[in-house]
Amino acid sequence: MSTLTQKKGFGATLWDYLTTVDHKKIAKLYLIAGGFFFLLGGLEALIIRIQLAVPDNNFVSAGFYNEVLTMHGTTMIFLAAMPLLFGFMNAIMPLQIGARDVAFPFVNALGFWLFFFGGLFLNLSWFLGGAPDAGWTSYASLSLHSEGHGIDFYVLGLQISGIGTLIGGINFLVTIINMRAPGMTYMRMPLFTWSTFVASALILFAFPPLTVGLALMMFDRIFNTGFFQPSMGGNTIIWEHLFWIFGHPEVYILILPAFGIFSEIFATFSRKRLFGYSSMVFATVLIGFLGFMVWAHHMFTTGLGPIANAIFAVATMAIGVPTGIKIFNWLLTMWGGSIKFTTPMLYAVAFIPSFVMGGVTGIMLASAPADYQYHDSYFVVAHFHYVIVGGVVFGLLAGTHYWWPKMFGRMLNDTLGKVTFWLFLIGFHLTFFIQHFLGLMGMPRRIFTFLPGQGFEVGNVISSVGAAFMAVAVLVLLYNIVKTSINGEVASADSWEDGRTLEWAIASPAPEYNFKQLPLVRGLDALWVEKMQGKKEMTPAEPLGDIHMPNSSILPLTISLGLFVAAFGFLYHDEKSWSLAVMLIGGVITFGSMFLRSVKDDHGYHIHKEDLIDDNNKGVKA
Amino acid sequence: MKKWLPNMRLFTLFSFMALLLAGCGEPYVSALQPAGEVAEMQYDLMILATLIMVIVIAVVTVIFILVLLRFRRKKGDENKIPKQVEGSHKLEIIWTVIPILLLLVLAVPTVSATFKLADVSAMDKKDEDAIVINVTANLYWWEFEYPNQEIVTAQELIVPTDEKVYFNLKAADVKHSFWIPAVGGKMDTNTENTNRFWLKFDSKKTEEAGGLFYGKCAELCGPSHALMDFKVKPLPRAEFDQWVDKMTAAKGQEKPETSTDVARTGEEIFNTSCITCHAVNPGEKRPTAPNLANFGDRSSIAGKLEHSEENLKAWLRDPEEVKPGNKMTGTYGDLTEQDLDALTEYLMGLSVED
Amino acid sequence: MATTNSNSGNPKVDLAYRKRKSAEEMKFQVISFALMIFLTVIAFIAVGYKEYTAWFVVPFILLLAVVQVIFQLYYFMHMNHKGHEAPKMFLFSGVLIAAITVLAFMTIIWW
Amino acid sequence: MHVEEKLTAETFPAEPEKATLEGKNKFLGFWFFLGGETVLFASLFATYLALKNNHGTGPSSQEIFQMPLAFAATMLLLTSSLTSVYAMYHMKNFNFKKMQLWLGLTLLLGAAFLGLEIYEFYHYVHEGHTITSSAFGSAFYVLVGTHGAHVAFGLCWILTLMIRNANRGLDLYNAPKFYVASLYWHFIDVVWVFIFTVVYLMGMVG
Ligand code: HEA
Ligand code: HEA
Ligand code: HEC
Ligand code: CUA
Ligand SMILES: [Cu+2]
Repeated sequence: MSTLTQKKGFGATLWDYLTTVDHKKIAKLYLIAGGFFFLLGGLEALIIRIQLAVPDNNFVSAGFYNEVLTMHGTTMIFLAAMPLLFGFMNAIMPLQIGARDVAFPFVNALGFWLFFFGGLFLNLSWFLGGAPDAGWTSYASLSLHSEGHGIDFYVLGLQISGIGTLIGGINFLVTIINMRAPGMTYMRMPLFTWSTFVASALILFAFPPLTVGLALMMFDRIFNTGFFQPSMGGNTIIWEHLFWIFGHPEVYILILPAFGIFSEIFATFSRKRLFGYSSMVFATVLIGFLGFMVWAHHMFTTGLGPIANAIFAVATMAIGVPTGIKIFNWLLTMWGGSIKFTTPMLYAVAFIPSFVMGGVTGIMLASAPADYQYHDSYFVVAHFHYVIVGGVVFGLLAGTHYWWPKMFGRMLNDTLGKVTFWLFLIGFHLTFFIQHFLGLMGMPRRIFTFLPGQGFEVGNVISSVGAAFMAVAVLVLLYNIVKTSINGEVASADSWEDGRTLEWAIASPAPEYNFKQLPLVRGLDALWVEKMQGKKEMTPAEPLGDIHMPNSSILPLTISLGLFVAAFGFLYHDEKSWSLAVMLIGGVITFGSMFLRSVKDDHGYHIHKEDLIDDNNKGVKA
Repeated sequence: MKKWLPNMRLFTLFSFMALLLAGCGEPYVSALQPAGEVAEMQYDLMILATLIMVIVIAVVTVIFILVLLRFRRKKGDENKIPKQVEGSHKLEIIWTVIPILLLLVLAVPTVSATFKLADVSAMDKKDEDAIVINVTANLYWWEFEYPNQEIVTAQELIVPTDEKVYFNLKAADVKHSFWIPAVGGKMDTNTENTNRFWLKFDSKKTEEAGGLFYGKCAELCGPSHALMDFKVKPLPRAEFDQWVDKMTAAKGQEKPETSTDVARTGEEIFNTSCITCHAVNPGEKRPTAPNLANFGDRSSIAGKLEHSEENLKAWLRDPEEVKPGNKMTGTYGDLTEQDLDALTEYLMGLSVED
Repeated sequence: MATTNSNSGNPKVDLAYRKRKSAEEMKFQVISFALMIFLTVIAFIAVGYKEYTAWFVVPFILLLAVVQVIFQLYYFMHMNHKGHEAPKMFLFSGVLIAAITVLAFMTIIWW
Repeated sequence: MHVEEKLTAETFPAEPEKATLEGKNKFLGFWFFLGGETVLFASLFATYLALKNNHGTGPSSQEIFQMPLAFAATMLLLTSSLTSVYAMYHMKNFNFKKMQLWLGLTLLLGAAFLGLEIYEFYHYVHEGHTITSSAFGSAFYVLVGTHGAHVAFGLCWILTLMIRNANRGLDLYNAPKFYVASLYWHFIDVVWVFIFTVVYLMGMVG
């Protein structure tokens, strides 16, 4: 262990995490918070499936169902999937490019706390008069009509966490452009880094429209403006456009990093370099680019007219081509390889048919006239759970098993991992395959119940049984985590023995400065290149020297906390006498913290050469 | 070269898929049992798309299975290092071009159908004969106005079969979406503009479905979104015209005839408690509540319950129980059991049929 | 590292050279400023002088705005200097998406 | 080399904003931020364009916009862009005093612009054109107001920088900060160019 992270008491550890600016610790924070929200979203999914298991059910009331449904979608997308991916990006991407940290460690921490407080705020709605209930899309007419404060929680909570995501994206972009180790050219970057790059670019351009949309909705709800009020000349379709200009890129923000994770896993466990690396990069960029041209495919039935529908239909179909390139490249990566079926590899392998199923139904949806039938039916629900669960969640589970040793220093149990995998896989297909047919048979989505005699009974009960399988799978995973952190196998640097990229060149878990000496990268799959030449570690690109480290700071937390507090003031602004005071207090906390940050110079500190040499004797290689 | 052979195979596969999917669901709600030109066009597109997708999935699956069978790491291979292949331009071109071609096959009929389904030019021609219906979606109930015939009904849409019926779609409060799965895809009812589209109801399929289709609201609109159903009754043109005549005739009457004393009591209660919201004259539009002029002829109550006296009483006793969040709950004071009996008798007698 | 940008070993000579270069550049900045003011005045006149139809004036003033913004970006914000490849790429991507958004809002929300 | 090192005109690098890794990161990150801001303002502009004719019972754009006011505001802001260029010119020449002077001028011009805008809003509200009077009113105030908020934030930012560094002079720690602040200021100007064109001028043309 490094001299700088000796055993500490609980209080000190907690303080350490609250103030950390280390990308590896922030990654763990993302993983914990995102994991918690995933369980919450999953619990909400279970409520949905219980309610819909039989016709005319009374497990939950209609109003409550809408809240659960809205929070399930919102939580899963904004507070579970994206943060979990951010966790892996934080933990792994700097290691993969041979960097000591991200470009803006302080901003990195700020991004996390903004997300966290935004998510917390959103979920407090459960206890403060009811959660948002207009669907995760929160279409304007319904959301302006919605009573209580649910929608206000949605608007303010997503605004806060959205800012966190945006600055996180900028941070990754700059890191990848400016902080690569010597020799790490763009075309030598691992695909996970590439997909982080493209996803971050999508975040940069997709979140501002959401920010604007949320702001307009906030103005309409809180200050009585007329953006979405037809009686004042407003137009609700503007919200739909702004939401989907954000919303469609958002789904690629989710899937591209998952693609990146799979690319790493396929190459590693096939012991083969990624087939068609440059076309993989090209396809990733192209998907990102096309992602901005297709948003109106969510609005085919809005009545935009045949010209718009036709253009967006064809543009949408085009995305199938680069995605197909990726699928075939993965297959050909395995072709001729030496495939080892570890738990992460099982997820990667199962991902291919599952995701292709979801992708091709996406292409079916893109056929506008047919979408008049599919739209807002369970066919769409089936489509997006196939791509999201079969793509993103599989990716997250694969990444969890794959990088767990690198992040926590212990292997997860492979047998338990495989139990989770099979239960989850079976449950997933059981739940969602049948939903295609339910949709085609006329079952609309977002319904809190259905009446008997329409032919929906069998399908729904099968679907609910499937969800139970997934729940058990998740419980087994939790058990696995608890069990192995007590007595799991300790991970070596190259935990899977077939590691190809730089993260496997340093100890598991990585020391806080990552690389004692920056590595010299001599080709794609930098570590593999060295291994093939019979070396065990990277060639350093610089002599051993002092390492500059950023200082910890509590300010990211307090800046975010201030916004969290101020949001309550906004929410109750014309209802409670204390609202103005609360707004001011929040503002003072936030701006005060920002002011402190800007007047107090922060030059970081250095780890001295002597201490690093010391480390060496204790067995840490870099 | 036998050019027809692939066509033949395609055709077989096509009909096989069609067979597989048809028979799914109930004929009165299922989009897989198309009962009109629009639904048929959409169904054909679905089948074509499914076919292409089955091909794609088949190709992927074949490669996938081959890979998994042939290239697993076997005992004794633990130290084998496979050849590190960079890629293959030839293969990459193949799997770029073939998907593009497949997508073109789907794109062309997609575009053509998009324009066909959007063709409502007959509405602008002020064609007297074309049936136009103004649909207004309200929180959990549907109003159907026939502007050319100047009659209004609610909850149960009555249309002629085997001809194009044109719709003007609008929402009164929040956005809803008008969907009759068996007859054609949906169209949103927006709050700020009127959307237009057409549907066609096939007479034979109507019969097979039992004379009645289910319509649904397909846009989340509040607690009772799930229950915002309506029914569609397609009639042959002659019968439809008769119905219109009866409705028109009923408009002339001062008020609907009432036959029994109980019904008359019901009428009185109705006129004190309900008339402020509900119209009973088929010529009158009220934004507040469904027109009840032909309530006795309907096949459902509030779009959801089966049409029976008990159910009507249940609805009047506590609408909230039936449709959470509906706009009638708590607007008309308490009703005694006698009141309910009277109202039921009266309402069931509201009919334009003989 | 401070002197990595120098060409000669003598920082004094270098400084003089750099100052001259900056002054040169400043001259361009002032010229572009004058042009920007000029374009602005033209735009205001085109609108104030009520003879032209909207079909002409709107595209015309939009064009003037675009030209003016290019001056801002390339001269005032130094996008003409090297080392701006990444900023350029991302700014133009942003502009592209911005253009699509505005275009869509002007064409497909017409009611 | 340490960022706090005292430098002289000779040792001061040609591109002080990019001489350190922190500076390079800041420079690039800020440009990306501006890329995002572009899309943000585009969304607001698009909304405005979709709603600008829906003024309902309130006044329309032709009825209320004041050209002389818009012209004066434009001149002020354009000029402030030039003064901030001068400030950066002096920064590169390691002339801290002059840089502060020109930045101060920039602040004055910016404050005058903001004053005009506040006056303008005040005037409109009296004419019955408010943020709640119609969709046009909402879109107008939120678009122009967001720009105004950017100006106000820019003023505070530059002022803080000037005060914080008044006694310290230029070094490689604060040079990138001054540089990105001036980028921000130019960007505000870029947005304004489109506001006066799309909102005011096109609003007069109709
Ligand atoms: C991770 C998330 C994710 C991903 C990756 C995708 C991917 C795609 N999606 Fe999906 N989508 C969602 C998440 C996602 N979607 C969500 C959440 C919604 C609903 C939102 C809501 O309303 O709540 C939605 C809704 C949605 C709709 C709107 C439906 C409606 O509401 O009416 C449409 C319509 O076009 C669509 C299309 C597509 C397409 C064409 C792709 C393509 O990218 C798929 C491309 C992949 C393939 C095609 C498979 C691999 C390719 C090959 C093997 C090559 C050969 C293939 C062919 C020749 C076809 N999606
Ligand atoms: C990342 C995105 C994501 C993910 C992972 C999921 C995962 C799941 N989703 Fe969801 N879903 C959405 C995004 C997602 N969903 C969105 C965007 C919508 C649309 C919302 C809208 O219309 O507005 C939606 C809607 C939606 C519906 C449609 C509801 C309706 O239209 O009325 C259904 C119905 O079956 C459903 C089911 C499920 C199920 C069974 C899972 C399962 O895969 C979940 C598996 C996980 C678990 C089962 C967790 C296990 C939990 C425990 C074991 C409890 C432990 C608890 C604690 C300790 C707190 N989802
Ligand atoms: C606020 C106005 C209001 C009043 C007063 C009112 N209703 Fe209603 N009524 C409604 C609305 C709105 C609906 C549609 C509810 C839905 O389906 O969501 C409705 C639906 C109905 C229906 C079902 C209609 C159908 O076509 O299936 C009946 C029957 C009915 N009301 C009878 C009555 C009677 C009898 C009274 C008086 C005792 C009454 N209503 C008073 C508003 C009102
Ligand atoms: Cu009306 Cu859903
Ligand atoms: Cu999409």
